[in-house]
Amino acid sequence: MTELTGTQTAPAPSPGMRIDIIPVILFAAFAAAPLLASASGAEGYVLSLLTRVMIFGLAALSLDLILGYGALVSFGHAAFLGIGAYAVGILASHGVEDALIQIPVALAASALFALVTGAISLRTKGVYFIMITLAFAQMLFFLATSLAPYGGDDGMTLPTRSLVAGAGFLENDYAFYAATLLCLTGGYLLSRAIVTSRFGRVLRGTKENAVRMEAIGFQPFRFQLAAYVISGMMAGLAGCLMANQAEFISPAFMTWQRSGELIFMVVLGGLGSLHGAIIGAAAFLLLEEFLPELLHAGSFFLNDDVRWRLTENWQMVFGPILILIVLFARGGIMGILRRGSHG
Amino acid sequence: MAEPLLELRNLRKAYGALTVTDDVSLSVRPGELHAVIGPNGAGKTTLIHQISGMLSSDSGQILFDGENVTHLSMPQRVRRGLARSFQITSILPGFSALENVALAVQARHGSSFRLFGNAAQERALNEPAMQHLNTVGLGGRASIPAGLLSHGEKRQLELAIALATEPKLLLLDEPLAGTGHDESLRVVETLRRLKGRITIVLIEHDMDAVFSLADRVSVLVYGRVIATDTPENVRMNEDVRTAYLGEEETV
Amino acid sequence: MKLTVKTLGLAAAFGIAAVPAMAQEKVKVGLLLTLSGPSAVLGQHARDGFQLALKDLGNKLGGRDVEVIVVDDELKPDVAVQKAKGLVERDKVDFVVGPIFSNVAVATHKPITDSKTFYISPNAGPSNLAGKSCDPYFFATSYQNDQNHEVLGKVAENRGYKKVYLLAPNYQAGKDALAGFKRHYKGEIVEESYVPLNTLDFQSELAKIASMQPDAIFTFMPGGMGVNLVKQYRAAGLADRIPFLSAFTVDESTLPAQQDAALGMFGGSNWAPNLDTPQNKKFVQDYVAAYNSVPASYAMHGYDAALLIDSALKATGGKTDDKEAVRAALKKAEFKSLRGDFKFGANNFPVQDFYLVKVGKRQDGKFQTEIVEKVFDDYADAYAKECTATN
Amino acid sequence: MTATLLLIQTLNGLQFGLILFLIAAGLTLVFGVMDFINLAHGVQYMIGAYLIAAFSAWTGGFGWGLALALPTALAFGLLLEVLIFRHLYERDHLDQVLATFGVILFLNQGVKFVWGAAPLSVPVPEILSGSVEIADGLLYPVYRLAIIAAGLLVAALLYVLVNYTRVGMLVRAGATNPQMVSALGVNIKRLFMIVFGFGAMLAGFAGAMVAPILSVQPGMGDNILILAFVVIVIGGIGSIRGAFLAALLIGLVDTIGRSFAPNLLRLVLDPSAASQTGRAIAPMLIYIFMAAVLFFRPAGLFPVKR
Repeated sequence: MTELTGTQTAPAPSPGMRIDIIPVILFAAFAAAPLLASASGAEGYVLSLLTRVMIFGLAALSLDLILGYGALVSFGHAAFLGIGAYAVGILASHGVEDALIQIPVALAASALFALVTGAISLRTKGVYFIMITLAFAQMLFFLATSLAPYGGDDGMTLPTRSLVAGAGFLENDYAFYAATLLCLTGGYLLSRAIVTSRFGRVLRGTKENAVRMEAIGFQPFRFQLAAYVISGMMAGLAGCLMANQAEFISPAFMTWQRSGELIFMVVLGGLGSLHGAIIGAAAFLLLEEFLPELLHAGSFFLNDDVRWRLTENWQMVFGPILILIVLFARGGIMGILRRGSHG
Repeated sequence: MAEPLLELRNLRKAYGALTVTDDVSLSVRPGELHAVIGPNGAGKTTLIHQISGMLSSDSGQILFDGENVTHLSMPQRVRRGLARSFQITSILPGFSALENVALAVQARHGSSFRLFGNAAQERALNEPAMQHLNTVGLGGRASIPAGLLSHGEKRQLELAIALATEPKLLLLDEPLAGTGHDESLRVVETLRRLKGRITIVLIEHDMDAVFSLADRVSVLVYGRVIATDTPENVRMNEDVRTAYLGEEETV
Repeated sequence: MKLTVKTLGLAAAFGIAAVPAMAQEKVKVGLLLTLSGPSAVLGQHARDGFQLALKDLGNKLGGRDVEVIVVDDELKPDVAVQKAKGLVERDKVDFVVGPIFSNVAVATHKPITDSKTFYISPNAGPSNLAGKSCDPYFFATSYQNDQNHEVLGKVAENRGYKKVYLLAPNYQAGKDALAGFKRHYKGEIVEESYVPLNTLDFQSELAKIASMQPDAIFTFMPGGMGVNLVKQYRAAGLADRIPFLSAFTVDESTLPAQQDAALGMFGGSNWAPNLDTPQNKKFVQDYVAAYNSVPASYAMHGYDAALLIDSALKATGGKTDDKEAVRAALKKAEFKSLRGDFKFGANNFPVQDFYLVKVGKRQDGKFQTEIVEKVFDDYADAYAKECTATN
Repeated sequence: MTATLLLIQTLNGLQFGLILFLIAAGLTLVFGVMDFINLAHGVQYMIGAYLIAAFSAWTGGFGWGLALALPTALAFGLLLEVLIFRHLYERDHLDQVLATFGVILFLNQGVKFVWGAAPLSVPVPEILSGSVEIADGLLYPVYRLAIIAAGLLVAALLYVLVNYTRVGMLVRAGATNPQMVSALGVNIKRLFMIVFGFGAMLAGFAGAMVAPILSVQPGMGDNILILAFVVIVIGGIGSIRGAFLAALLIGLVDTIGRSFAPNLLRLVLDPSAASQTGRAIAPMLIYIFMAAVLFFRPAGLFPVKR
């Protein structure tokens, strides 16, 4: 992990930042995808799949900000998805359907939750931090399941997508795609700015050696808490988008399994590179979506019954893929890409 | 005589029945290089931890620059001008040498909640940092990741980081430990240059270095200060000879 | 047959134009079911029932070849929404059969029916889809969720039980269940007890029941919870003393695990494997032969869903382009259901008979539910009158 | 009434806590000694339940089934250790989490592949199938008392093993200071295998014990895994004593809190509000409890490492 940080912190005296080609390709691909979508004949599906990828990318990105740069393993990050989604859903069910109100409320709620739980959680370290963040997320999950007026356990369908200043253009899948891409790009640029800023440098320093940071006069707690709040707000925004994408809210958005998946996305993509998290989210969701079919297509030589069972039990293949990635591809997908580019 | 910059009054730290520092009183004058020596297990590192705030003291007082800092945290003491280095090298291995120092400059200048602007490009941080690197003789290695520096260079870097916090007082915990002959000469040279500009408390095993650098020497044995005097007088002191120097044939 | 390759869809997703010529010749049906996780068995019953019907129909629906695409909703509503969109927009299915769970139904009905694809539920029948949010494109071959509970409430009332103890998991469906029971039961409810979802241990509840000595208990405890409750109820010696009325707690999906412990316990249903019609006998026999387990009602609903689609396509001459015609034909429900009498109410939910059923042992050593008595005749659900949108 | 109910709830809490302890003991040792986060530990519990189901059906008796299931669970644990886990000890925690999650996915689906998705059943062994009357008209199943007895027995056995044997000494030393143990010239690899295999077998034993009263189904280990993590974190990682105490506390807090929370709330709220709030709070109780413990003791009740 130290080598990773080493390669991506460009030495200061060299003028100008080395521009990484991967995020440029990534965002260009997201920008170009709608064109392909309209050619595919299943544009709604392709758009919605990619929108989902971007939403999870934003959530994973927010987690990478504290996980990859601050070594804070939050095992409760799905709670923020839930807060964002429920802010949209609850406001909508009371007739407040404008994103210009919903999103600030969602961000404020996420920030407040992050501030309170973060202040308590950051007293602990390591796996204790992992578990206490889980505990808070679980409390929120059970709270949501008991909210009978908002669907309780079953969740609740949203009547429409959010309006923007009274206009309903997000109903259009292309417009919603563009809005999501805008949020993701904004989140990425913000995160990128943060990690190279003075603040980010303190955060990264704290990750490497907290005692040293105290010895030169920093109080890690304040920086970690601020980063946790920023990260939580970004995930809350992803939650707003998720509610709009599915046009549905549910406690299932914030199960501990979902928090786990977010961590896997970040690790899968490669810690501490920001765009790695987005790539990890994409890889995870696309595998979930297409692995069953790939298995089916790839096993054409077997008889129907075996193929069927293989397809249905795709997780039996997905599991070993995760294991192999950990064992043989250190640093996740970004690790592979980096090694590739170094020959 | 000027007011002491650092004054320890009856400082004590015990782990259960084991008393590590016991009734330590010491005063460090502004501008002097004050060495603390003592055999292994005398409690030197614990004392540094207590002064820097990494460990709390069971009883006693620490006065720094006229202020009682006994109950302040480490970062708070650092901001008042009390910097330290570590016996076991403690740097940020993934950061370049320059960044290590720049971070300390940044700590001094506050405003670390700035979320925008590329910190690596800030001249206000990099220039002072580069100066400190030059002071310790690491100017040519500024862009090397700190983890890749040699052991001696890491010790020099430690020094540069400590300097960058613009301390009034520098606590150095065995800056020569584990360095080779040439490297150790370089560190000694650096310390000689700093001497007079900045008040230094030096803990060191290398007696040649101590006696050539120090203005005054305190001897710590079993957690107690048994003597504080000029190097010459300490060398002559009977108690010190029997309790400490007698064991080590180096002097 | 069975699962046809979807690489066409895959290609489409990556922007390569698919060849549509072949696809139009086949009727496409997507099965959106829970096929992984602890509840996978319910989805399997529904899928197997549907497949069995296809086999009986010669792999044709309304005379046309069939392509079936099976997808797993993982019991995650947002995943289900994505998969539903995939079925509708990418695979361009004509019908979606699913889902098992109400929360998935609530999440997915909009993307499916908005695209004017017919959505036929082999189990889930949430109250809002039967009532206020009913939808011309949403049909259920099953029931409205409350109805099975109502059966037991009616039975408790008819038998003159004075004191009943109610037990359900602490979530929406649990609350609905108890509300459903109380619709027809007017006696005293000694305790309305909610346990956390996924409770595995009912010892404390059993202690309370034993001390309160009610005339009967009513419970809704689906899946693994039901298995545990039944075994523990038997072990605590209550099974022979206090009648055990239940819904979705003892059925053919859980009986393989409950076995003897469930013997004599009651459930409510619109059907049972021993229902005495020639068609049903053959179905149960074939199902046991093919899958080595007794079909549960989910399998029957899956089977009926295939018959329903078949009947509609026969009426339209195999055409699916005229959605209105297909819809009208579906609504007529001109097929012979395994359960006998069947017709749709105004809300596209069945109007059908309901029975009290009881667990018994078959001659082959397997367990099944068996009909005790008919409780409701041509019974429509309580929400139908709130529905205005289906005609 | 309330007193007997409390008695029964205490017994239930005890039984639940002891099952949790059996799982948490292995988890805390593997974590403490090897610094290895093993999410797949819950799967070992599931495997134990499936093995007893298969073997007791095959041999026709629970005792014989258990005699076969335990060594098989042990062998299976060791197989996983050799094939996968051993290559992860040197990795950071996140890699371990990712890889062991892969194992969960594989095995959850794997048992479905082998045994089908429907829950399986294990009959309660004949001699333990009755109930005893512990108060007027209140029956308590003998089998549950047997679980409590077995749990206490294993706890006592563990206490002796950890405190009075050479391996136990090494394990304790390893939990406090792993470097020291390797410096002593101990065959670390073998120590790890022993600890891991033993932990896997304990989890398998827990799974086998609950199989007759719970349903045996895919994924049954997932939720209990989270609870086991709650237990070891409250107890202090690496501490058997902490795990024991925390497991019992969690067992009691969960069981008793669940049935008495509404009653207690009735003291401050009106009945319907109390029952509604009680229902909402009950499932959160253990998490509130954990957050509270960690708030006051950030490294658990019995921190092992300095």
